[in-house]
Amino acid sequence: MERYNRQIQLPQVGKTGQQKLKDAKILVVGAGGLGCAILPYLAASGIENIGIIDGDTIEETNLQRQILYTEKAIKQQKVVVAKQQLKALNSNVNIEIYNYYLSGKNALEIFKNYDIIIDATDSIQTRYLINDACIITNKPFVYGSIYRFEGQVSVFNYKNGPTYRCLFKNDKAKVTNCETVGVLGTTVGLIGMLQANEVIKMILEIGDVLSGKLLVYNTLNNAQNGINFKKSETKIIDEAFFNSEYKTHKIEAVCVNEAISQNLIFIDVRELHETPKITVPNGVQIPLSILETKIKNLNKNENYAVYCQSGKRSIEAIKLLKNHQFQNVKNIEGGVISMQQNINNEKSIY
Amino acid sequence: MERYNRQIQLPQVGKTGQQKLKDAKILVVGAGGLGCAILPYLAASGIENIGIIDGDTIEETNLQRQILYTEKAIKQQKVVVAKQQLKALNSNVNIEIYNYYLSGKNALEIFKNYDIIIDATDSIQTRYLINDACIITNKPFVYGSIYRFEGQVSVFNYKNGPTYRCLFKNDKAKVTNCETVGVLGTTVGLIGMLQANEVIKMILEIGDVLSGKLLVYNTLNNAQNGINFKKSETKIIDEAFFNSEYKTHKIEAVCVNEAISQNLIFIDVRELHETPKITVPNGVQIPLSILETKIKNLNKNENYAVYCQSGKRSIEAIKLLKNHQFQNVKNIEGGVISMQQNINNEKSIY
Amino acid sequence: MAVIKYFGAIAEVTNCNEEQIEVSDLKVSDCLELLNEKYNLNTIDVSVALNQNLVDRESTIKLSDNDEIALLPPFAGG
Amino acid sequence: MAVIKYFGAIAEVTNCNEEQIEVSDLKVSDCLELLNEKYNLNTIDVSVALNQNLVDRESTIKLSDNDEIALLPPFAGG
Repeated sequence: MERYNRQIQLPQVGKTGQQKLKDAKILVVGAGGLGCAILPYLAASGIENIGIIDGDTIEETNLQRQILYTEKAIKQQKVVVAKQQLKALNSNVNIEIYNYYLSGKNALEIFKNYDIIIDATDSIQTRYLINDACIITNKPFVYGSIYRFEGQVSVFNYKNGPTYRCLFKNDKAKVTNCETVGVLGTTVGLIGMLQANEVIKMILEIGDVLSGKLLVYNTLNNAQNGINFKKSETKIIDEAFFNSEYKTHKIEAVCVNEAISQNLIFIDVRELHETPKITVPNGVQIPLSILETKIKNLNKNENYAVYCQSGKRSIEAIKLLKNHQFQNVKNIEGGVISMQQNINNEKSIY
Repeated sequence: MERYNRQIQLPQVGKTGQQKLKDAKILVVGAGGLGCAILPYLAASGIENIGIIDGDTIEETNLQRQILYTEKAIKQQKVVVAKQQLKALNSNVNIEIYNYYLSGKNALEIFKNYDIIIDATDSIQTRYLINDACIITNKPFVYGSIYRFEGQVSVFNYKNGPTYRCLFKNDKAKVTNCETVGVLGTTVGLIGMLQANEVIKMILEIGDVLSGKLLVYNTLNNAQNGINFKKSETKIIDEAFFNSEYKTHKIEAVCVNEAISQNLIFIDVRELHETPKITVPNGVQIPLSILETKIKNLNKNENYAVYCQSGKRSIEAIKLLKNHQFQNVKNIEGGVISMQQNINNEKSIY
Repeated sequence: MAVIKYFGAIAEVTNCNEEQIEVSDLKVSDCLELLNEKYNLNTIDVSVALNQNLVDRESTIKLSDNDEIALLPPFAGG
Repeated sequence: MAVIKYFGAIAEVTNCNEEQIEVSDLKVSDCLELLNEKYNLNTIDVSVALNQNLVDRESTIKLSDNDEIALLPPFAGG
């Protein structure tokens, strides 16, 4: 415990508080910019049970803000490298890594093992998933998110308090969460610190937790705005809802950058004459008109992302593939039109 | 440059901004809690010229908040380890390390080589030194400081704006800057991020720099207060003042924890019967009454901290030592009485 | 006059962080309508706060001088 | 009534972050005197702000209702 003297000295911590930190079980969803800011401070503080879930690998363009990763770690799995780094900082910490993406299939099972869930993702869809899984498993959810020079922080579902759905009601909102929006490392770092601070406050049961309050920080002018909101969900979030929303075999949407980072194989189901041609890291073109005859050339166990011009024919193609027992086939919503807007420079596929 | 794509995309950065970051020369004074938060984000952003000055070595109790340091690095020089870690994050960055403490003797010479000076120290005396050296060398000075769960941030001397002396006029203020005050890593991390953000804003010439404005952040309730202040120095800070304040052979005060971390040899000049006895890592007792006869047993080139019961006899002893050409002898102000209050648990000398 | 604060992508559409508008006799919903017309914000999903408290977009609360309205889109990045 | 905000070590002496005090006819300097008497703050060096602007501790500005006074000590840690 001696290594924690500087915080144990605080009357708000003390030996009792240090024990609470030691016993706490915290899950960080996402090991990108926010995760890299939050994780070292959680580990350093003596939180001895940390889970990290992320299926991504480290790319050069991550290094501008994801400070847990070194140049040598490029191409390696984020969670693996993060664990190594954190163990070097504090060997007492048990780190459980989940080397895949959070989904409706795994969220409830994983969340059950933790006290607090931290959202360090960059996807609004995943945020609704985290929110709903937190409601069902009764866990507080520390939200942080960035738009350029601004950040939002809040704590949802804290002691049955308001949730993400009370703040942003429309879970079908068309937010450009795949669009590449630039960001500075310091902005991400600041929001990550505000999130980590909420985690520590909750564990120690000190201060005023940002429950029912959204903090918006503008790093360009240092303006901080606080917005209060009350519990006002219109939907009942229970396991039945969760299963129908996240587990049924409806067609799952994916955006082009997610598809690339998940190493999905792209299938272009447009006719051969259609333009523009799109260059993706790993793709084939099989027009919908001949897909059924060519289906034997495809591997049922591979993971695919299907696209057409606008997103309609791709849905037909996916139904066809699902009828042939393909398990993991996702739809690029909006087709080529949306891909052109959204392709992320970070992945450098041009 | 491709690694910086995610920030170059921001219209406020662009390729021009990235070039400004590349060319900027930033000095971080102190590689403790604030320094460890700030440095990785500066290096990650592509600031290719970073100086770090700190004479301290890594201790176990630092790890709770100084996230650049691993358990294996304990006992090593902070600046040396910080440089290794930052080079691993971004090998393009040139890192100049100064393996000693900032002082009146070296400040002006070092500051001349940089565009922006970051205060990441934990000493109010050093802050006046940084402030005055910044005025003379015409550099902006990014201030950050912590008291338990609160932090202050400001930018001084920016384009001839207000300085630390305009905000805190009394440079002889008796602030307990040696007293061990507890702190959480996340509080230090947050203030460090706000400082790093100011640095980036200044380099890129974007946003509103915190010049003439003190930000006070309370991490327990997320209250942010801003205080405006104007240029109002009452002293003329020029080289003559600087020399008399920081370079002349007046008796320099040191507090017990600084003395320990600077590896000074303690000389107790009280009579042998006096109590309480104080245990220090490296010390001798030579009563003032016999000091002159024993002076030949001491090494003129060593660094000493002298103490007595209340701080008066130690001054006499230092005058005597200086007359015998001892160069580096400091006074423990307030003597044993202050030492008992101030001895820092972090150094674990009991 | 009321202050309208814009955040995130909304502030990029309006090209300012805040502005004053004349609100005499306006309901919250009317005010949003006005802003939608001025900036064509319709397509973006925003939450709305009146004097730091979240309100319904359809709220018929009448605005007064010195009220503060905030338009908050969800952020996605991380 | 005015709001007095306390920061850092001062807030530990007063044991609160802020409080309301009656200020009718008080000058800034008188108000500080009053607080010094109440809490024995004399020994600590503080800077003083009135409505978010730094003022002299000896300031003779008269306080009004709803004024906000802040007592700011320098912080040392890092």
